[in-house]
Amino acid sequence: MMQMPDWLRARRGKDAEGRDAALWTKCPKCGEVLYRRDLAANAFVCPRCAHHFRMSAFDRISSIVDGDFAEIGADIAPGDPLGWSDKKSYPAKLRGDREKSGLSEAVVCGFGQIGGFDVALAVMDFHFRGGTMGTVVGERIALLLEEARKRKVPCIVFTASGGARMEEGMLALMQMAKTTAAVTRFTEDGNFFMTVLTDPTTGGVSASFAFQADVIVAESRAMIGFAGRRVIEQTIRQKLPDQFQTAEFLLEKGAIDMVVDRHALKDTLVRLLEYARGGVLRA
Amino acid sequence: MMQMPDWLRARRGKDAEGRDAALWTKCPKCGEVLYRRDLAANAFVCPRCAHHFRMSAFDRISSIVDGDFAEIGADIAPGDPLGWSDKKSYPAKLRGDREKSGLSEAVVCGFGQIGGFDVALAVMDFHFRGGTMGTVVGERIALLLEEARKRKVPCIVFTASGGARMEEGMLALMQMAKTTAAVTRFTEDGNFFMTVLTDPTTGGVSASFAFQADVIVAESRAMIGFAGRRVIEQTIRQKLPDQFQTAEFLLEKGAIDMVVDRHALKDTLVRLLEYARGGVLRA
Amino acid sequence: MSGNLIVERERGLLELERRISELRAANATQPVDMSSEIAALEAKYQQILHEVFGTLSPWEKVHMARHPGRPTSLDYISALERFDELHGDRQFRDDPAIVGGFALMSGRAIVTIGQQRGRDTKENLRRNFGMPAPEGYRKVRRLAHVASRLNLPIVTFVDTKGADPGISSEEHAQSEAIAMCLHEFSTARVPIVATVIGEGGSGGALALAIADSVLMLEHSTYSVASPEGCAAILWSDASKAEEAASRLKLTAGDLHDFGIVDEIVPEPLGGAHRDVAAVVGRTLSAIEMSVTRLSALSPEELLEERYRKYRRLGTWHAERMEPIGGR
Amino acid sequence: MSGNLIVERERGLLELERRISELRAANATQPVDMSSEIAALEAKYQQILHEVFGTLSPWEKVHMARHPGRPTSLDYISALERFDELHGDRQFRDDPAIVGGFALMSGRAIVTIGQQRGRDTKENLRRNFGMPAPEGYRKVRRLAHVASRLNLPIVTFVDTKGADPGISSEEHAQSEAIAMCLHEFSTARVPIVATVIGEGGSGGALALAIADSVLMLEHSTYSVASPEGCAAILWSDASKAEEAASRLKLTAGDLHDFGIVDEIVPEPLGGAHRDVAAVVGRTLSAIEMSVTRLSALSPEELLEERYRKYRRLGTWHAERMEPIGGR
Ligand SMILES: [Zn+2]
Ligand SMILES: [Zn+2]
Repeated sequence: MMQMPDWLRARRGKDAEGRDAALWTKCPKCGEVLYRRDLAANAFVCPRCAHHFRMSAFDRISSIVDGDFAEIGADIAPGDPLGWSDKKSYPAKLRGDREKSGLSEAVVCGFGQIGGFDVALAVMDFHFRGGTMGTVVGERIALLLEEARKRKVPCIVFTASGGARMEEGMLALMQMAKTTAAVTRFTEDGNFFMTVLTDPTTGGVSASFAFQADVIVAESRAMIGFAGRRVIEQTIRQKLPDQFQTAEFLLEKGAIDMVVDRHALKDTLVRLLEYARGGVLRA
Repeated sequence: MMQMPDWLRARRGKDAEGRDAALWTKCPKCGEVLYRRDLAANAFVCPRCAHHFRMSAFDRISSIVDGDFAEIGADIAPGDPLGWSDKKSYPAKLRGDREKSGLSEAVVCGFGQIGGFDVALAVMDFHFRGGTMGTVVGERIALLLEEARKRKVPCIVFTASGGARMEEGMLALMQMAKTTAAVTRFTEDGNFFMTVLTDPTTGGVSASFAFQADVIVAESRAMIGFAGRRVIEQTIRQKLPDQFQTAEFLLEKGAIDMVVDRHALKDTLVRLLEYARGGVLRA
Repeated sequence: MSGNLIVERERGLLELERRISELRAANATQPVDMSSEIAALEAKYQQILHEVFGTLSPWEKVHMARHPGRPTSLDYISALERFDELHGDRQFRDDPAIVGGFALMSGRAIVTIGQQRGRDTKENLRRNFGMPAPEGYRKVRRLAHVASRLNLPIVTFVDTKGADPGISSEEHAQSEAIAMCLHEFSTARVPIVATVIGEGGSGGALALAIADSVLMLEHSTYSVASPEGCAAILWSDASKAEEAASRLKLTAGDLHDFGIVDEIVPEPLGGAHRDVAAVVGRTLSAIEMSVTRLSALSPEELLEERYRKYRRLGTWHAERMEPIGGR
Repeated sequence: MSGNLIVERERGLLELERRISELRAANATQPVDMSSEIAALEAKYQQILHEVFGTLSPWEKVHMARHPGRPTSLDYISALERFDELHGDRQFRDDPAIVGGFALMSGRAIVTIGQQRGRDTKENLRRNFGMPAPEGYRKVRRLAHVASRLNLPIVTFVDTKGADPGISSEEHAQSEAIAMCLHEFSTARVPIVATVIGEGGSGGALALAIADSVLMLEHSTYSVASPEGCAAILWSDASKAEEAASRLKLTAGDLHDFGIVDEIVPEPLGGAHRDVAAVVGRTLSAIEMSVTRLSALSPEELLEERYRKYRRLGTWHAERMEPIGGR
């Protein structure tokens, strides 16, 4: 187990510097130009319009986990089962994303504490191949659930995904089966499973573990759905309303338990973990 | 166990003669005047428009059961917990219905064979207090399910009910809880539970055991719903379409497994029992 | 809500209340001492209160149970130590006529679920007057299932005229939705405490009330059908609702006698809305005692006792069937 | 369905077929013997058939899998010894894009479920081109659950472009519906045999295909996304579908190599629709052999093997992460 700052420094490597170079960011929703350090200090929420920027797995983990974080599955690295190549080869794409994001794959898994509760945590990151699920994502999440099952600790998965990863073909689709089976074993033993759906959560990830949780939390304004917006618009040949597939829309449609503003997220998770434990243990 | 003809003669008593006195019946749907014996020979289905007349429990049992039928719970007789009286006292109403229908209560329960399969069978009869569920209906059905659970035989319930019986107040409503609990124990042991919804099935019966079955069959054109047609029309202040709450409507709405014409009913039940047993046992 | 008997009677008392408080205000600023007049008026007020509310007929209780100011599920739930609402049936819609979620009760985690009517017209429209649709009952079932999975007690609040009787509710299989609630509560391996806080109408109320311990507020009602519905069904005349109310045995006392209700929570003279905080506190204490007692039982004991309790309910006698003896 | 490559190629052959049968008819009634001409034409026909259909590219297989005459789920199901259809999700709607129910297979009771596309335009509209809505997947889950309860093997037929991507499907939680199918098939304590008979598209296909034994017809396809969808996602250009098809490894042979498909059912030259009875018979025999073999296993063995099978799938390697060594 490493201390969070060490762990972060170690895993991010040179990327952290690279990204900090971009000092200013424009809010895609309200257009406000934001100083990146201010944005980070505000949990990547636009101070003007409350737009929730997509967070990196590292930022997410350090914003949620109390202190230490013990990563598992970091050594599971992607293969190239289809020998895929289009403009670039699949391995080249992976290398590129790795350099850009500082991530080894689209999910970071491990154990830590949240508000004093031991948890198994998986955090997907949209900055790596659009958070798509290939073998490594499935493998790491299955491994995490198996280990959490042994340790009998609750598991929380933060989703952010464009769906299954095309470049791994059917082996990517099979990760839906793999993760589902692992969730099933985990929950059938009486363990608590929670997902936090962040922007965006679609396709193979939404149609597997994302919607199998005891409690499904979504971040404000996150886009969540099975089919992508473009696909639906092409099918029905008309524009969809803005709020379609937002977290708030899904709440009204009964698909999720709650929509939470990012600033309130950690407290909410702690309360939910407290309930799942049976309440507040008092002296 | 009595032979069916003996059993029928014994239980129907003098009523059978009384009812046979009405030689002619007019079809409420197409207006055709039908000779009662012809109607009975056609399973109480109008030969002209296929309207399914409501069947008595006796006629139903003799049309479905192979030969013998061993009634249980016949000695469970209604009390008058509320000391109810309006135009007539509740006991007087019960006596009246008993004489008119030849039934001791709104359900007949027992064991017999259908196509060679041992089954527990409950048949509700709309001619006794509109098939309403009071203590005796709940008690007999619970008893049947408990006994079927011991014997590990499938159970089929034919429903026909206007709902809970007002004259027994909350004790009638509690029969929903009683029958539900009995169904639950029966099915959790891995036994097969099937309901046949006949005209009409509403209220407390539809909202308890009727919709808890592994397979739900409905007779053609039977009216099935939670709220009565009149209540809904008063609520929405407009007339409902004719097909609303029919078996066919429910099939389209996904609420039931199949709609069966009465002539095909016994064969269908035998096939379903065969599946539940695991198939056709061959030499 | 006009036409509520209790609200109408309260109008007379309101006039008296107004006069008393005017006198009090005057007494505080004016030199003339009117204490004795005030005391006399207060005595009169109490006398009238007793006359008007001392004994309530079943029909009066029906109106009391429907009083617009009567505390609703959320009044109880928001008085808990903490509440986090969970939404939706995961399939179709979040039904605002049902509220539910995790809560803490003196440090103990529970799952609480209630029917929620509106506290004004706008909210009533949004919450469909507390009449749940199938989606609402499917939310109930889901939350009860979560409670079962996490081994948390279930605390329900019953307050509904009945399940929604509309077209889309029939189209979405209201019967199935309620039946599956009954199924879930019959099989939940955790303590269940249900409290009838207002009107408990028919199967739509029972869907939240199969419980190890059933509490009922003194002036609440719980009946097989609404008095209006009963009168319409039996006599095709909804105006005979008062007669139906008196016949149906729908008061807490009646239901306690039948063994359907385990405990009656007393209300202040004039009804729960006259001292919401006290009633809510008393009710939550009674619920907590039940939860604590039931939590000592194993899941097997809970299920067995729950089964026996409902198995027993009803009145019948053994009778030899005459015709069958003929053989 | 115009624009189907296979249908277009068959046009040329149809002309030849017509000429052969005309000659045959003439030969039967006329004194001149044309047997040798007929034989020559038939040889030519076979030769063209081999040239045209002898080896199919992935893209050609995509079109073969979508051939309007290709046998659908109901062609297989209705060839079973007996079938009784069960309907509905018990909640909202009976989705015609899913057919399912009890059936007998050589005397053994099974539950069979399949995606059903239409065999003509009218039926296609009714069945939404075989793209199930959430209600359809909820029917699947319900039927799988019934099979589990009654200890009956589950036999599925996969034939869908994918789950319906419409507005109401999103509103009714398509994701949840599919996820719960995956859950049900992961936990079903009975043998499951899935057969990809046409197009197996994405999660909407997988929802019926978590199985102990996965069969696939020789010219069927099964892919993470439709080639058009994949091209649109990766290159924003659906016209590159052919390229996507060749990259995606969506043929039965590819998937057998990956360990995703256990058995390939051969098709006649030119595709399954050229001899439906033979293909259906062969497929059902293969399914039955799988069911028989799996029925010898205990539920625990089935679940364990099923878990391991999916747990294994994928390609990865162990790699020391560089930065983490820095400490
Ligand atoms: Zn902004
Ligand atoms: Zn007729």
